[in-house]
Amino acid sequence: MPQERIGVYVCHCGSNIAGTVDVEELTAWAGEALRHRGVVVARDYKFMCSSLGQDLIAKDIKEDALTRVVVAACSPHLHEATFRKACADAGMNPYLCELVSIREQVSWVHTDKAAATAKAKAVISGGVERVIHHAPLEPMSVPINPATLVVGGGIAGIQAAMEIADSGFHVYLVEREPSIGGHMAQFDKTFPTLDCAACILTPKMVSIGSHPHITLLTYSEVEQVDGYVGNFNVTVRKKASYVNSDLCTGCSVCEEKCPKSVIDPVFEAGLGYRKAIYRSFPQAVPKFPVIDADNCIYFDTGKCKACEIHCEAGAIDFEQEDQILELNVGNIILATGYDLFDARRETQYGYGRLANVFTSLEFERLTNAAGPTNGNIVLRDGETTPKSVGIIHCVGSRDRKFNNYCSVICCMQSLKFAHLVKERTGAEVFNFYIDMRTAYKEYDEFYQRVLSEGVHFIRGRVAEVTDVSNTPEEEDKLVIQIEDTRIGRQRRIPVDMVILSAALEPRHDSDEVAHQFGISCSVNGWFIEKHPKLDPVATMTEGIYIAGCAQGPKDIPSTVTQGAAAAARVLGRIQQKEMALEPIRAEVTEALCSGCRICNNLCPYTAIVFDEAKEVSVINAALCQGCGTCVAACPSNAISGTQFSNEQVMAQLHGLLMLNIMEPVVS
Amino acid sequence: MDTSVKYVRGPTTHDRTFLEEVIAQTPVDDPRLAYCVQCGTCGGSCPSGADMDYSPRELFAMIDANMREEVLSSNTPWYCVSCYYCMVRCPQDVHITDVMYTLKRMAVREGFSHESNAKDAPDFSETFIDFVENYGRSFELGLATLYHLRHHPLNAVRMATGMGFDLFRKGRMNLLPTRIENIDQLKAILAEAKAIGGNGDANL
Amino acid sequence: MNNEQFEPVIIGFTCNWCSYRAADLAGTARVKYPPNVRLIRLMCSGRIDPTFVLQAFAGGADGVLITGCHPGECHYLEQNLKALRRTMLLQRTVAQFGIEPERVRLVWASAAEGVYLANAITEMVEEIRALGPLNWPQVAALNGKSHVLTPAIASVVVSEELVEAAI
Amino acid sequence: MQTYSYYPGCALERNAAVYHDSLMAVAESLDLTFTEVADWNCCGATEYITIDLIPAYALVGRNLALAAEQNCNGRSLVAPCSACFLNLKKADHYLAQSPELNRKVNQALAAGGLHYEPGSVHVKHLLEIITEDVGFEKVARAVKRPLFGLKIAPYYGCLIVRPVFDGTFDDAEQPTSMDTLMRTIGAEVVDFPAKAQCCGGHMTQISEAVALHLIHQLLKNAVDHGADVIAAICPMCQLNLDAYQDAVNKHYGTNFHIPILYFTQLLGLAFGFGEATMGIGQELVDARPALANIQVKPLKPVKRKRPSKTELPMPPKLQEVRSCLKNE
Amino acid sequence: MNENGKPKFGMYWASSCGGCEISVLNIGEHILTVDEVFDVVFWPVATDFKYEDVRGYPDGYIDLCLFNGAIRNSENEEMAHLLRQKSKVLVAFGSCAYEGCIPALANFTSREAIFQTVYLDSPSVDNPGRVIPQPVTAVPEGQLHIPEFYNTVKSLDQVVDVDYTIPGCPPEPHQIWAVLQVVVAALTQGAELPPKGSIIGAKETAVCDECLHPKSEKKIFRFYRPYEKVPEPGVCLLEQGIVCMGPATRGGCGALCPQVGMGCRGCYGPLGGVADQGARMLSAVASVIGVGEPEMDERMLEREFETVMDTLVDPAGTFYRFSMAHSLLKRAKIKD
Repeated sequence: MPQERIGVYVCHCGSNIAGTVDVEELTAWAGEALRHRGVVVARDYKFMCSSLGQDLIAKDIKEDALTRVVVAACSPHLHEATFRKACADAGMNPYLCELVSIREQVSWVHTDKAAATAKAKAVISGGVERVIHHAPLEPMSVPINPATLVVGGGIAGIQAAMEIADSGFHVYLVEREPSIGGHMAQFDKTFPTLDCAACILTPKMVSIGSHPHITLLTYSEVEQVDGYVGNFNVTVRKKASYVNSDLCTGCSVCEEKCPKSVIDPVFEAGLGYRKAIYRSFPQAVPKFPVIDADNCIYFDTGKCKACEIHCEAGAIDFEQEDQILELNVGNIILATGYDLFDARRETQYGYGRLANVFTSLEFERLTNAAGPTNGNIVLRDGETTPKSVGIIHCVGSRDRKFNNYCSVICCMQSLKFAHLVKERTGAEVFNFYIDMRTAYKEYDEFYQRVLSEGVHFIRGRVAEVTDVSNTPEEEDKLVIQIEDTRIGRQRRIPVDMVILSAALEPRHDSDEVAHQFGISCSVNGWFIEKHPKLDPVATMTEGIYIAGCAQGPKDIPSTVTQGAAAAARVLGRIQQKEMALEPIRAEVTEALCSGCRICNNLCPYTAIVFDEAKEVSVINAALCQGCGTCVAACPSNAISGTQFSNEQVMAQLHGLLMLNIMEPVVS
Repeated sequence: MDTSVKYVRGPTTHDRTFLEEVIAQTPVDDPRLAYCVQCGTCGGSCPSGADMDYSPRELFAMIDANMREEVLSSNTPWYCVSCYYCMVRCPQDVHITDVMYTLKRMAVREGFSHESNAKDAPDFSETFIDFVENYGRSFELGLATLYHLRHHPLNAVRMATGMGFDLFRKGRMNLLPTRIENIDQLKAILAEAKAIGGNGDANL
Repeated sequence: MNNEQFEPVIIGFTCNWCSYRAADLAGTARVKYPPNVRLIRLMCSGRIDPTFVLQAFAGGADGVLITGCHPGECHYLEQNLKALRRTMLLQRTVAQFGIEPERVRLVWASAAEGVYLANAITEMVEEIRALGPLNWPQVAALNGKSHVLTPAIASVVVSEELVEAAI
Repeated sequence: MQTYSYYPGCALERNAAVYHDSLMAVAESLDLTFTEVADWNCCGATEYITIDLIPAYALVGRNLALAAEQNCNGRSLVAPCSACFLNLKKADHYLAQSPELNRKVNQALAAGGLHYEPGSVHVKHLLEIITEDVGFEKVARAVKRPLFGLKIAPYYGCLIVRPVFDGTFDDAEQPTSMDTLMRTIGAEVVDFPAKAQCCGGHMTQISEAVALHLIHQLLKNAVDHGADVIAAICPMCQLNLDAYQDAVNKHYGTNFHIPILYFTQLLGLAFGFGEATMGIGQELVDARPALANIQVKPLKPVKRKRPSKTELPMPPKLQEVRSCLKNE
Repeated sequence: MNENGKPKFGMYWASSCGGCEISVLNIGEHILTVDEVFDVVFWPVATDFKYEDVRGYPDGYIDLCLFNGAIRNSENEEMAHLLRQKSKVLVAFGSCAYEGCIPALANFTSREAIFQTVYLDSPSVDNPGRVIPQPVTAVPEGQLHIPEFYNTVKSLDQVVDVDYTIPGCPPEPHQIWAVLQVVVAALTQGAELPPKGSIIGAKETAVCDECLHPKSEKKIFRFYRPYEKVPEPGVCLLEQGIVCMGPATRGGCGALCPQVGMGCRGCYGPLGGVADQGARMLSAVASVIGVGEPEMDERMLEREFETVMDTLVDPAGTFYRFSMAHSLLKRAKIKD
């Protein structure tokens, strides 16, 4: 094999690398010590990723007839694409370029300059050995199906769906509940401007329902996702609603006539009732009700049918069954939202035991004019207006026992509650907070406003809410016991009502959903974005985007922003019409395959099939995801993995260790 | 201490040696004291918090500020009733009760334990362990009598005639302590333990 | 051998989706760990071939760290379990070669666990440091030509020159 | 028949002898065998740890080592006193967590020819064994004379529910296991929100005012909710609430006369043992007038007042949904 | 010395059992052809030539030399160098010369331990003077020399340059004959020899290719040693949990062992491009262990795997039965 002509390029990354690694020495060493391995050029430059740095490489490729390029800079996850493109532009196959990390894995994690430089040498040596065994590859090109799936019909999903559909591309919007609207539809007022949530949300919901480019699939759940970017196959289960939507007029007579009333744990947050046939709320989109078979008298006893009897349109269909729909889409946006922390788990706050302890979501319903009390702020008896109200921040947030993150919205939400209580009842209001976090446009101004309204702010985390009374004035009250950290004293503050600003948590099934769509969850359970700062709506999986609280707690403006951002990313993909896929695949060399079938059940994508006629195993390149498990398992070396071949890894290993003999690790 | 200084002299260095010492002398590798966010859950939860001169939260801030003398002469650790409310509620999982034990041991060792208004508490503990070390079992009557005779002679009389007498009458008090059989083994273990611990505590 | 602290060389295999990103994250967060580990990126821990591990030892590494996504979180669904099985069987096998199984360590680290991975690396470096050098090229070169047997069973004496020649 | 190693603790030797006697009787009715750890020593209560660390853990370590040594077939160790229970459990837990502490404590134990491997003894409280290992069904079968009509305030105190080490068997703030147990033997269980609050512990000796405040709060809360009897599970709690009731009355001008019985005494009565056998009468506040409230038939259930039209629903109790919650 | 003009043939027996020599004779009447075509100039097992004779040959005198046996002692090594010097084509013949074979299992232990067992501890030994072989012994008459026993067994190619390799323990007679025909054709008709370094007398695919048992997807729930199970006829042995090295072993033998219900032991060595036969097989076998689900708790997973792996006794000895000397690690590390 004729020796390759290799160029080695060492990036200073300003002082990010050069501060810890002796880049000049490194470069000189690469040029000298690795010359016998084919290194003909070794250069260092302040910022290799800059256009000047890239030009340097391009020039050498052309003038020095380089056949391989090794760039020692940051993580391949950051700039592999940049340098591959630079090489491609200079006429070299991009896969003959190898980016090795001496920033994330050397300069940023080590302090000793000599040791870091020695390690950087090993890393470059590994890269040089590896790149010798690289082969030119051509990316696979896949067409992008212009249709998009949006999962979740809250404000994030609504925004994303609207943006895409308005651009003329089709959207399937899948929602688990009978109506879209999400948590926002449950709120009364939104901070800091106090606009009415329904007034700004309902028009959007209506346009979703009537949009020619949107197929709205409510009361539906995604069951299975196959395929890859550009060509996903999604199986959706549309649950039986027992109401024929072609006939139903949405008159709601069935709801009035239904004799079975049950607590509504979802939309009314358990604070109100709905019927066994119901719409989540009067402005629901779509307008058709669903029958909750678990609570329906007819499904239980075989008698009743009140809804059917009173339905003039004849839309009730007790025989309806779940429908399985197959959708083909090119991209997917996950906007599955959040669950509210179960405040019963913080036993010391008494939720679930003490009647007049409410969660934030319950309180939203309490203040909502369309809620169970028509917007009257009253105690659990439904009648008494509280004279004093305590609002507790950080319930289930910033607490290692539950969620160690800040839920972002609770401070502002609690301020909103304080304002509403004050405005509507005139009660004494106490806010108990660890830190007041009002960082966003107009937020601190709102805090100032609430301060001016005479609300008490006590800095401290509430120790307990108790009905154990010590004094006559505590009798029949809820006593909030706290260290008022401003004075370093314990205080016991009797109130009539307590509101718990409960944490935002990942959906209880976020792990399963992530797994289903092939993305990852953080330790806390939020979907992980591709880059926390620079790519907050994409994921590690091509074609899957995330928006809203599914990615982390956030307020409405940020949620809408993300919905729109995800839509923009998808629209960009659709406009490309096709996209290139990394050619990282496994292949069987049939002449070497003995048909032992060790590999056959190792592939989770069933890309490996056995050709009975030839008695060899065959890999379907379209299904293969390139993990390399079969390559490692093939006992006869009949499976090779492009870009991660045995030769490449063994050579890199050799390169990494070669230096050992030359220079020991410096402590 | 210079009592004329009315304000707490702000820590002039960022030295956290006291904090590190407290952490090192508390069992389990990290009692998480450095993670305190001053939320006050501990102070609010404390059943005897109203009578403490500093709340546990304040004490932790003082430890961080290297206010060794003030911390060790505080009554706060001695008023800890070991109810563990603070520990189960602490959002940062600080091992508060264990830290209180550590502060008590440091106070005893460094001679601060009689500075606070809980000055009898260490003696009660010491009387208690005297019996344990010599008999292997604790001994209520002896403990009560000895402790009260030493510190509250009047109480001793009240004990003997009042509730103590009632308990005795009901057969709920022994006249003599029980001694375990292998007291020598226990003594050997405790002697070795003390030797390992050095001057009271070993760094953990 | 000088009497400086022994600095082991550890080869780390990382999964492209989790542990390599965890290593990136450790870098981004400037978490420090000893420079003794050199990482190789694979697409998945399921790509780990015991051959790589043995080659690392044969090439002079003192330890091999294999990292992947946590069970149930594999980017390729369950290929990390194959890595676990191979590693466990490999540990049993290398033990028969007189190599401490601790020299092959499997660590699960998600993309979010930069600090955790850095700690695992630090811990492993210390553990291997305590185990001492493996020095396989020298072990493999021991073919007995170099030393004279005494009537009692001779202990193995290795001449420096011979070892160097062998390497 | 289940067998446990048994660590009585100093209090059960005398002051709380009735606890020992009654629990032994109850154990027999429930097919439990308790084998006392031979030559156990004091656990150090909360005192030794305030003076010296390694000896305090070595003191508990000796008990664990003895239990492990004598516990040939891996039985659990039962401690009826909450303080003993916690000291044993905590020592085992911390020794496992801190290799340094473990090394030092075992070095000390070696001086007495002993060794303890953390994790080898599984420490359980008596209440845990009866509610979890035995189970309410078996308890119900052993009932011969249900305590119908007797209004009990189940008092848990601190150390059985706090601190929370992995696998604490009941809620740290509002435990319910003893409530269910008392209902199982036919008693009425009154609402007792203070059920896990502190009895003051040794504060009676250090600052009586603090202790009396806490005892008063507990007695008042139980009496306010109509309890006839407070059921205790710890000798210290029993002693404080019983022996200092007089002092509370004097200090606060109250007139509490609420007897404090060990829960095993109440179980024993329901299992058909006589009052004398159960040591009734050894408490300072006489329980016999309260016990006279026991009826032959269950009380008529108090009709829950019809919810008014306007009343808003309550969330379901946590226990009912516990199984479907994350991290439970 | 080229008296009869016939090409010169040599064969040597280093550290091995002699099976290779028998296998050559097992080519049957073709042995007459060998005699006809070649002039045998060195073959200690069959003809009476001395080392001194070989030393006397000019370099490259022997046209074809089959070297069987591993390098166990200094005599083996000396002869390897000598025959390399005197031969045009040197063939590593059989598994011992190729990859160490059974003798190289000694690399799991040390010379000291071997001597201890053989000369001192073995129950049948009567060695009151505790004498252990010494390469040099001083006697009144001078010094006596015997070959030095090495600590590590090596393959032929680890001491000298080897032209071809014929694998097998022993190489199958039909393969030997096939190779000889190629050589004869090259020598007599000027046909081309395979490229240097080739493995000849074997196939490019694994034993499974020749094995007649039908194969399906594999999931192993426990392993069986040969005596633990009567194999079900007509079913792939590995699928039955019987460790069969077939998938990781070069074919050419005709899959003799699996066909009679005995798992392939791997004597034909690794396939092309495989650096370490044992590691390959280990990887393959571990991959198809059937227990464990991703949802399981990690401890639980490990326990499940361990239960299965406990039934795979002596993995190193199983996977490296023939290839120890040629493996990546070459030998075991012996603790002082």
